[in-house]
Amino acid sequence: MSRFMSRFTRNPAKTGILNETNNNDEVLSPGKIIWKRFRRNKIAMIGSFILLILIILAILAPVLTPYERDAMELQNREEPPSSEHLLGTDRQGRDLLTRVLYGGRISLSVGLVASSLQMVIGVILGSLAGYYGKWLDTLIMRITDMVIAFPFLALAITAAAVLGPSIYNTMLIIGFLTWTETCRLVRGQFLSIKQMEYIEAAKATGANEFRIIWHHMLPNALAPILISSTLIMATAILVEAALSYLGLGVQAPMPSWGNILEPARSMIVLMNMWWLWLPPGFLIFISVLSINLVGDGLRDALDPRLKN
Amino acid sequence: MSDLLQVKNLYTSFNTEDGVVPAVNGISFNLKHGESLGIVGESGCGKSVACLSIMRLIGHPGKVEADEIKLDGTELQALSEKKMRSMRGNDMAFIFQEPMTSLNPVYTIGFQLQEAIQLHQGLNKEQSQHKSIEMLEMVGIPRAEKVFSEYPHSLSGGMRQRAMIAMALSCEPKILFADEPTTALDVTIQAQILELMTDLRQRINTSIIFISHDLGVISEMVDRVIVMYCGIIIEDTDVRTLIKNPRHPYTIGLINSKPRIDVELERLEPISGSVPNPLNMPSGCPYHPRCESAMEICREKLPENHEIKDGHRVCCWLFSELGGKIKS
Amino acid sequence: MKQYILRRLLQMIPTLIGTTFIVYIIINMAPGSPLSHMIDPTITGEALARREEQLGLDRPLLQRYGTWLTEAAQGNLGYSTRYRGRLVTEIIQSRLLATVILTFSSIILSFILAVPIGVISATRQYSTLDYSVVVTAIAGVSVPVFFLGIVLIWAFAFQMGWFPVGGMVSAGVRHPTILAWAADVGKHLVLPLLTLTAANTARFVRFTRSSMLEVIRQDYVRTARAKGLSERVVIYRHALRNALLPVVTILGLSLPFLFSGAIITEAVFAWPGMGTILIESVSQRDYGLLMGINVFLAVLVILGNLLADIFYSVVDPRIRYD
Amino acid sequence: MTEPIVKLENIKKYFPIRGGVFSRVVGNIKAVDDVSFVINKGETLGLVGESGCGKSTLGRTILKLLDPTGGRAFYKNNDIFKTDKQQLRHLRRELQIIFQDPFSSLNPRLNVGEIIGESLEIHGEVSGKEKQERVEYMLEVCGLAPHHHRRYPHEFSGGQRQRIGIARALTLNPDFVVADEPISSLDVSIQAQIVNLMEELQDTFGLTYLFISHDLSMVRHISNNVAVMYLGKVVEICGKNELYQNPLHPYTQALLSAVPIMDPDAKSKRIILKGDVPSPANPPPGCNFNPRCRYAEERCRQEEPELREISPGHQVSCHLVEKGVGKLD
Repeated sequence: MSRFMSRFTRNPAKTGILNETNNNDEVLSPGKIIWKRFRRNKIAMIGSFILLILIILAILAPVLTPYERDAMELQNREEPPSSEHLLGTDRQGRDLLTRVLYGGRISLSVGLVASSLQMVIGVILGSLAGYYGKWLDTLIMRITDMVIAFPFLALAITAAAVLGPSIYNTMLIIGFLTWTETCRLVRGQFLSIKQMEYIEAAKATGANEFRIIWHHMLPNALAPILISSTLIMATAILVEAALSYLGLGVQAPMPSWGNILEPARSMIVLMNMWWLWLPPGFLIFISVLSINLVGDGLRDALDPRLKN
Repeated sequence: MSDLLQVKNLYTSFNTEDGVVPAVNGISFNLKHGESLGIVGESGCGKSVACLSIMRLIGHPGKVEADEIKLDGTELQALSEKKMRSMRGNDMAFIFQEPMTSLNPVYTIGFQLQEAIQLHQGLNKEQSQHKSIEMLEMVGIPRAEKVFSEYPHSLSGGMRQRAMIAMALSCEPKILFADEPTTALDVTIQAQILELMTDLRQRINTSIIFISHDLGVISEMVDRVIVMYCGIIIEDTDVRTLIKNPRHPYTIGLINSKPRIDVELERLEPISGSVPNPLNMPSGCPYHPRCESAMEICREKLPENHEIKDGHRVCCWLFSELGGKIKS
Repeated sequence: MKQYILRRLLQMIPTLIGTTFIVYIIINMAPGSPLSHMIDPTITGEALARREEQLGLDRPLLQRYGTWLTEAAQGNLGYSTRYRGRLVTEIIQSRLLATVILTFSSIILSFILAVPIGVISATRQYSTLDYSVVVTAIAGVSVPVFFLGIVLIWAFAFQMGWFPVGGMVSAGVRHPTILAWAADVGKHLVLPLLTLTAANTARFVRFTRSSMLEVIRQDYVRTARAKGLSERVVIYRHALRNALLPVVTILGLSLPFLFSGAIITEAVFAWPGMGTILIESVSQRDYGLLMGINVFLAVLVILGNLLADIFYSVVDPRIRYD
Repeated sequence: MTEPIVKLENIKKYFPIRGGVFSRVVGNIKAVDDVSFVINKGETLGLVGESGCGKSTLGRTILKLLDPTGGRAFYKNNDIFKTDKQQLRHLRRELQIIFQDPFSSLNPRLNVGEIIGESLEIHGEVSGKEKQERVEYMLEVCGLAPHHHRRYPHEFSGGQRQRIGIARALTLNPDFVVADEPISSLDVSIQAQIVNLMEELQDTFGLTYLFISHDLSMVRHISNNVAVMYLGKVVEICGKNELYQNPLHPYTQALLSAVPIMDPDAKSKRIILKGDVPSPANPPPGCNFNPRCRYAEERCRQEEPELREISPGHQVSCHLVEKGVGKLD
């Protein structure tokens, strides 16, 4: 014990406290509370469950499918579903179930990579703008305004056409077009967290900027960033599907849910071969829906204002 | 004087995700014609909720139950929603704590005043405008005619609270609930509003229920006081007795923990501990964990009301024969 | 107020320049010369270079952008390479009406549908009705627009035969009167409108509902109830007006999404609007037209945001910009 | 035995107002305008005033949590405003602050141990087990259970959170603490607990407080000297008994008379001030208080009064003090 400590002699009990509200020793960290609230949300739990299944199916695609991804059986083209090909075959005689499962890998990873990319850009720019303010803020916000003004899909289509359609370009295009929301969000979070007294307290104890940003501001802004990135991931999957459907996204033979659907642009396929477009379309819908449900559930779990 | 308002065994609870929160736990009181009654207590003691329950302004997920809520002999609980609406703002009016957020930002002061006047008094546009401006003048708003067509954001907090008072009094209610009307205001503005309210009280015949956590404000504004703690009334008496001769340990603690501007105190005597979590109420008397005179029975049973003197009720085992017996 | 509008207009200029510049760079990243798709492939290298010089294509990018910008400021968005040098503005103009019909009718229809649904859902939070609205709305924003489109075509054009498969008017039919023309367009409009409106309505319902939830917790709503106003007046007069203010802003901000939906819908239904020419010009490598369409849409987005802001400042008395 | 520890000379803090088409600076909000006073070692200076008078801004400015616009602030012999980053970091051990809002003043993502121990980590004082001991000791000193260091802020009540905030401020054993409205968001019965705790800690650790509050009764209880602020300026400063028994500035008089007294028999002679506090962006010419002052003369509307010593240790900024304003009635 230092000398400093021994100076305190009086018993503080007189001041009185310690009638505890939570007597068990369980420590309720903020993360635990969010999880507890999230778990109560049935719809969000169903969403997480479906999402989990889709992810497992995508991961296990090589194990689950008896066919090679790109193997063509030219004698078995455009076959309707049968016991051999549960979802039939496409115009090149490839097994559709196989392609749909592999397509899930591609579509989900495009969503994940693109939304991670936008998150990195958005968080860096947003925190710089929010923390330092002044001219840097003005500059970043002007850039954000410009990107927000992009006619989103038109530019994505144009860029894909110009840069050449491929899975990587699709990820890059979506990532570079969607970071503005995260940037604004992080900036707003930083601006409001900056007003919190605990930031002043950290300054008053002599914490440097790095410590304030990393230790105090980012962890408090993290939850909303994650929510918005989840929701942006859903958007990214939709955009990938749309680009690929138009032939401007992921390129065959690599399958993605969007490009499996591409043949449905032909009226003959649309009219006569439902197995070519219905399953991948449905899977896009289900996966985006489940991600959105999870994101929505997270938002409710994090915003106690909306619950009473 | 006869009773204007009779409340018997009022219970209000809120169903939350974490469990049922009992906000008001069986309170009974009366208000006489022309009387002003103060309700004192710390935040969360249920004083506002009690008044909102009487006005039937508790929304989802709240639940109100009572044996009796009578205004001028009418059982309010038996009234249809439509009938109740016709009494709200007309027979019963409410002034809220936050003048900055209690007025609708997108409508003018005049519009919001006229609304109630037209609804309840059947006046036409011109008459109600005339009446509104009259009301604004009455509450001491300068340039009332100009303020009439202004939006709330252009007024200061004090002025907005005056406008709220004008709105509440515009239909000459029988009873006025003032829920901490000066808490959000600075002390010099609070003085203005309190003076205005005292002045108005002498001019119009309205009974007032004045909610506050500040015993200083209460002792200036009311005749009789109810002290609430954790949703129950623990003491009920006239203001003079309450301050000069409080009996419940909580009331005594409350008075002793407040420094005074007119007297120098060597040391403050705070109440130890803090208000219990409403989801995890202690058994027996809710005050017993903080009470220095707590006895065995206080842990077990909620005390009954004891009228220790004419019109002085205390809810504490210290004043009951049963409690006394066990103590000895 | 005037000052505010002036400031916003001035702020718009750098945004416009920046946006168009980035679009310009992207389009100029295209491999090969823009001329190579336009001109006879047998042309000699020398002749091509001369032609490029004529058009100023040998100058540095920034300079060319400068020239483009000067032209654009005067209302000339360049020339289409595919349509034998027709003005881009002319082509856009010829397709604008179709897009406007589709987009605006969808915005208006979805707004009319979404506001009451959002309000009712918010006022009955936690009811079964509210839950179904929430889940349906999330489902609505989760359906890929093109997939919904093809499902509708399959069901109502092929299976039922109720509506035409695509286009805006029946091919080869001459309409004797405007009314007949409108009726024909209307029949073609149903499916694309339904497709686009489903997505838009779902978005608007979510905005309205969350905005409404925020507002009905405000103190002034309680004040309105304490005055004895009926629930209808409380909700529709006192709450809704406040709740719609942020919705308008979000509406301005979500213009890019609205256009995106329209582009896809047009592509699916072969609706002869700007989305269709956009996709055509991609496959034709008509960079002049692509540039023009992108810039045109960007200007619309920026103007939309500006209008939303100005509208907000007019409607919300709290905002005084001077 | 009155040794000055903090000395303020002409402190100014202006916030620019931007406007016009190009967002130019078109004016200043003079939140703190030319404030000077001295705080003695081991004493408490109460700083009172209504919201917007600049008292919190002053508290933050002298700790250099806000960039000062002008003036000098000395801690012992160090000019706080002139320190570089390194020196300032060193000074931060001696100068601390307790905040108003027990909710926003604690980082919700950190547990109590991390909150209280952070300063030890930053200054590299102690670590590991020793740090842990120090944290537990501080918790105990502030009336909390030592094993609470693993819990998160949301598990505590307002009063308990305020104790955590106090523990954090005192971990480095500072000399001077700015207490910025430390009790105003607490319930009455808890306010007294916190004030008692602060008094005990002052005795134990020899602390000097700048106690900022709008609660005039509590300031009377805890302070040795009291300064009254109005629109960015100190209008009166003196020993507490002198101030409460013999207020000389018309504003102080009105302020004191406005406080409701908990005594149904006391018929207060209340001075009701006219109107609202003017905007600090556009203060009236002459004496700031003149539009609301019932004694205001021509001179008050033109000439700004200086803070003058009227009697030993009693400074007032009013042209009319000698006329004995306020004692007329």
